[in-house]
Amino acid sequence: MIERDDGIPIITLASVTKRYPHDIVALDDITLSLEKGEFCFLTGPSGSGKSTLLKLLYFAEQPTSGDIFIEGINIKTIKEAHKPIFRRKIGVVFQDFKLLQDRNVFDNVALALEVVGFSHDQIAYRVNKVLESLGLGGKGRRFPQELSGGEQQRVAIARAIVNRPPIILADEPTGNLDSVRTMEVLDIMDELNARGTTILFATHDERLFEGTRRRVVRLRDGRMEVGY
Amino acid sequence: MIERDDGIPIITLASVTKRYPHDIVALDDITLSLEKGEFCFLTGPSGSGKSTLLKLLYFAEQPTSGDIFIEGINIKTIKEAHKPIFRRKIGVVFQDFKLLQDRNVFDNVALALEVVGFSHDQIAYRVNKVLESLGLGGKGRRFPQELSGGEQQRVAIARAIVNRPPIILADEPTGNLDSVRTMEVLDIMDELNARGTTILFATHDERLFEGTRRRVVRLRDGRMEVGY
Amino acid sequence: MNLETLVRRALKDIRQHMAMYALTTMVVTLSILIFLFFSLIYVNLHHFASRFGTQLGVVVYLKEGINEELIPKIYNELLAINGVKNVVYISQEEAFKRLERYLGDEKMVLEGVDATFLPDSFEVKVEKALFQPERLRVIADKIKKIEGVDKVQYGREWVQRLEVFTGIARNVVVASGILLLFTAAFVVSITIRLNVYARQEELEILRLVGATNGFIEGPFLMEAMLQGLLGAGIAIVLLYASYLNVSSGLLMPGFIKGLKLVFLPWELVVLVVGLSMVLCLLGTHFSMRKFLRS
Amino acid sequence: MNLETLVRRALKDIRQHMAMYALTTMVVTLSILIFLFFSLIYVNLHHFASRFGTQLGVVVYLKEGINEELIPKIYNELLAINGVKNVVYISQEEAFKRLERYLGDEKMVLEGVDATFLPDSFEVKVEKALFQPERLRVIADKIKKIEGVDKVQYGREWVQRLEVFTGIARNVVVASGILLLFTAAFVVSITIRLNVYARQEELEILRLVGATNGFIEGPFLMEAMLQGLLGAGIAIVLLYASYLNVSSGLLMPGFIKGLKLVFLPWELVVLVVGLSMVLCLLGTHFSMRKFLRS
Ligand SMILES: Nc1ncnc2c1ncn2[C@@H]1O[C@H](COP(=O)(O)OP(=O)(O)OP(=O)(O)O)[C@@H](O)[C@H]1O
Ligand SMILES: Nc1ncnc2c1ncn2[C@@H]1O[C@H](COP(=O)(O)OP(=O)(O)OP(=O)(O)O)[C@@H](O)[C@H]1O
Ligand SMILES: [Mg+2]
Ligand SMILES: [Mg+2]
Repeated sequence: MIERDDGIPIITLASVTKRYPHDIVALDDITLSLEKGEFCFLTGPSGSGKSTLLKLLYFAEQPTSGDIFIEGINIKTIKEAHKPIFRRKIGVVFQDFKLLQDRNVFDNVALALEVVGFSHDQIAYRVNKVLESLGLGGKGRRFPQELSGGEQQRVAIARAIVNRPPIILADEPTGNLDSVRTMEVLDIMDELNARGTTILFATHDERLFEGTRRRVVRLRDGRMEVGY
Repeated sequence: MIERDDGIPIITLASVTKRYPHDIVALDDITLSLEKGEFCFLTGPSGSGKSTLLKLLYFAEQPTSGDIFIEGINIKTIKEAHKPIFRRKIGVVFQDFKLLQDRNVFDNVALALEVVGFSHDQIAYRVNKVLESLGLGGKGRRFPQELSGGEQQRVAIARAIVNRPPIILADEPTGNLDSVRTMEVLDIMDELNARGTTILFATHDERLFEGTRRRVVRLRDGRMEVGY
Repeated sequence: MNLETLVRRALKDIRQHMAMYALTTMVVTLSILIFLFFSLIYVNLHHFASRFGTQLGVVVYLKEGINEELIPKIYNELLAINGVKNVVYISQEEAFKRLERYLGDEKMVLEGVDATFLPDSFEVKVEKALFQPERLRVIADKIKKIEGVDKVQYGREWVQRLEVFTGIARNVVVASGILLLFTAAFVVSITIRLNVYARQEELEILRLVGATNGFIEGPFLMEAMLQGLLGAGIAIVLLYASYLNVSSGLLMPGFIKGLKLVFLPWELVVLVVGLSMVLCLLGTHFSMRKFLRS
Repeated sequence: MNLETLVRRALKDIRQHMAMYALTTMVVTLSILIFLFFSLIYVNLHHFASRFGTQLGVVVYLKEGINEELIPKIYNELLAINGVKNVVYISQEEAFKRLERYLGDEKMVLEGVDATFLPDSFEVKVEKALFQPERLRVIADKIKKIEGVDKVQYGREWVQRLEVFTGIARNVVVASGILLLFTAAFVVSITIRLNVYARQEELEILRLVGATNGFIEGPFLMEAMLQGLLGAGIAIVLLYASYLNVSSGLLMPGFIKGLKLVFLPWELVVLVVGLSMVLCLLGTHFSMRKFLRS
């Protein structure tokens, strides 16, 4: 378990409950914190609330009750105008990829850098490097529709990590990948983690964390089952 | 291995090659046939051509060369107007689900029956039954956006099987499901297969077919690696 | 697929795309409203002009000292000419009175003058003279050949000016009518196309689950027809409401009160509703066609 | 984000949504074209009417046997009245000639009559009389008070009719102008909204990867401005081309040849281009706003 105790946790959920309309309880009184530099798996059966938890962290949904702190700041207090700044600190691999269908692979990945305001050259260099590392070299000019499911998923991963965010939230990022590619992705995540990136990795694939000694958070029907 | 030798194979690919624009070879000289009632796994690394093979079978793409026969009929000879009739014989679980975002779960599944012209009552009965069997009972009135990834995938499965087609093409249908749900889906497929449905199941998850003695077709870079 | 299912699917579809459908229908309504509004203005101008136009005519002076018995014969000959609407006999006395009326305060100039210095004459009213001033010329030429006719006056200069004016007016009206129709049709079809574009994924999915083109198109065409009907209907109702308002003088300044306005002929109304429906149908059909291939 | 990046992104975006962009721009073009076309017609009618309108005036009859020396004084007083454009003295001889001209072939009735039976008079031309016939009345009332003036004629009945007519015309023009502007604005904003609807997923994704509202809106607003410019520009070019065609008589029937047409004043052209850009900008901004929340 990698953990660096340099003060406040980077992510904290304090008795967070998320209820969707029609009384659907997706998360029920979750309390959880992630230290800076931690690599944590989030697992649980289909519909147990993994994605919902991540959505709360990247502001796609708001908790019904409870507080969420990112880098010690209560996200309720973040002004609308400052949310983009926070979002840039968080690389998200969405479960449904969320690629722009009318931009090619390169542009999709470059987006995360454009948003921050990187220069043209730097964008080209970084994007090509990350595409290469995910086995997508030479596919930069293709459009998402012209890729296989697994390739699209890797583009989504590339976009999440290209601007080296301090936090990565990965939602089922290997669901469409074969075992070799899955290991490659895990290796990349490990490497990023070694450089200090905090990673929250949602997956239903028990094999990914079976051997490791990393922390595993288990959800079932919106409740946390096991701590460490 | 379940196999009923009652004459012609239900699906045949004869030296099929699929080249996408810019000389991307997705399938290279594939020859393969499936007997009626067969349950065949299609596997291979990401980008090896699994989805492309299925797309050829449900007419979403056309082969660059070679012939494809469904129930002994060369699909090249099928008139545009008759393709829907053939499509109804084939239930497809799409890798990206392809659910209608503005229809609820019930309507999405009902679509496969409406298209054939089932009566109102029959649709209600069948749809509710299939949703129940996939653990989606009571979620019929939700919209796809209000479901978890795994739930959406199960809706896609439900739509593919609800009209009991003689052929099912499943493209990575368990990528977003936990192991319990995955086994449930496999059981359902087994049951359908036992009733005579021919199933072609594309997956990268080796565990699904590790124990079984079913046929496994392996692709790598568009070429078939191993026959039986 | 029976009609009931079709209608049910169409209505469901409309409910699910309420915003888009409402916006598109609004575009149809506005496009048609504009066209109808100008048609209404045109129809009313035409109506006024027709009434004013009947005052246009040819004055036929008879030879001095003409045989009284010839007059009814000439009268009948004039009436028989193609395009002549009515003929009025102006006696010498009547002509004298008119001159007096024209001179107004200066009529003392005529004191002691005998009415017979003016010739007998006919006033010949010509049909649609305002819209086809060249008719006056043709009719005047025919009248000249009648026995007993001395002189024919129809305001040559005035007719020429009128010709230019009606020519311009006709061209402007035709050009703007075409432009308006064309624009309305174009805007409606573009809007429908944008709408179909936005839903092309849906069409693709329907196709993949085995829907026939008819099944896919059915509700869309149904909606389009309803849209055409609604769009035109609302436009007509709006126009009629403002027509009533204006002609009852509620909204207009006092001096227009009592003015008789006409509404569009019902044939045009029916035609526009029909065209609107056909337009929406065709627009939808052709927008969808490319997504329904293969 | 600097301007260059913004422009690059906007252009790229346009290239990627060519079909949609072209269709939306076409709607803008047509909407504006319709408005401009009617403005052009209006401007030209106004232009003709202005020229014709200067013929409207008041006739001032002087008292019989008036002192000749008073005449220049009256002349100056008339000229000094607010709204009077010019004043012409009509001598008794001139008035007599006019009457002869009116009687035409019947002028023998005046034989032996002395020209002096007609009074001296002034013809007073009034500015913009056609558009504000009530001015004639006001001016006539003022003239009546001048010493030496016997009678003032300005065709009371005629002015009343003209008042009704110009009243209707003004109302029709204002109503159709407003309707056209409103429709154009509405259709354009609906089309833009349909466009934004179709791309809402894209906006959502941009937001999720940390784009600020400015970053997301930037290219859209840029495109909207360009769209407004292009739409209005094309409309103006098309209109100008047809204007040249018509005024050079190439396409028009012969009798209109030589007719002097005027184009829209450049202020209006600039205003329309500006409005079009603002409209597209605002339409885009407000359509996007709801997708940019949270
Ligand atoms: N927008 C929504 N409206 C209503 N209910 C929702 C919504 N999103 C998710 N849910 C429900 O909340 C529960 C948790 O969903 P969530 O997506 O977090 O599950 P998950 O753990 O990610 O599952 P999976 O592994 O299938 O992706 C599910 O029962 C789901 O149906
Ligand atoms: N429309 C397309 N245009 C161009 N290339 C394509 C297109 N669709 C797929 N490809 C390419 O064809 C190859 C095979 O793709 P396919 O989708 O069949 O792979 P797959 O086996 O389904 O992979 P995965 O497991 O990742 O879904 C890939 O290299 C992909 O990039
Ligand atoms: Mg999920
Ligand atoms: Mg695939």
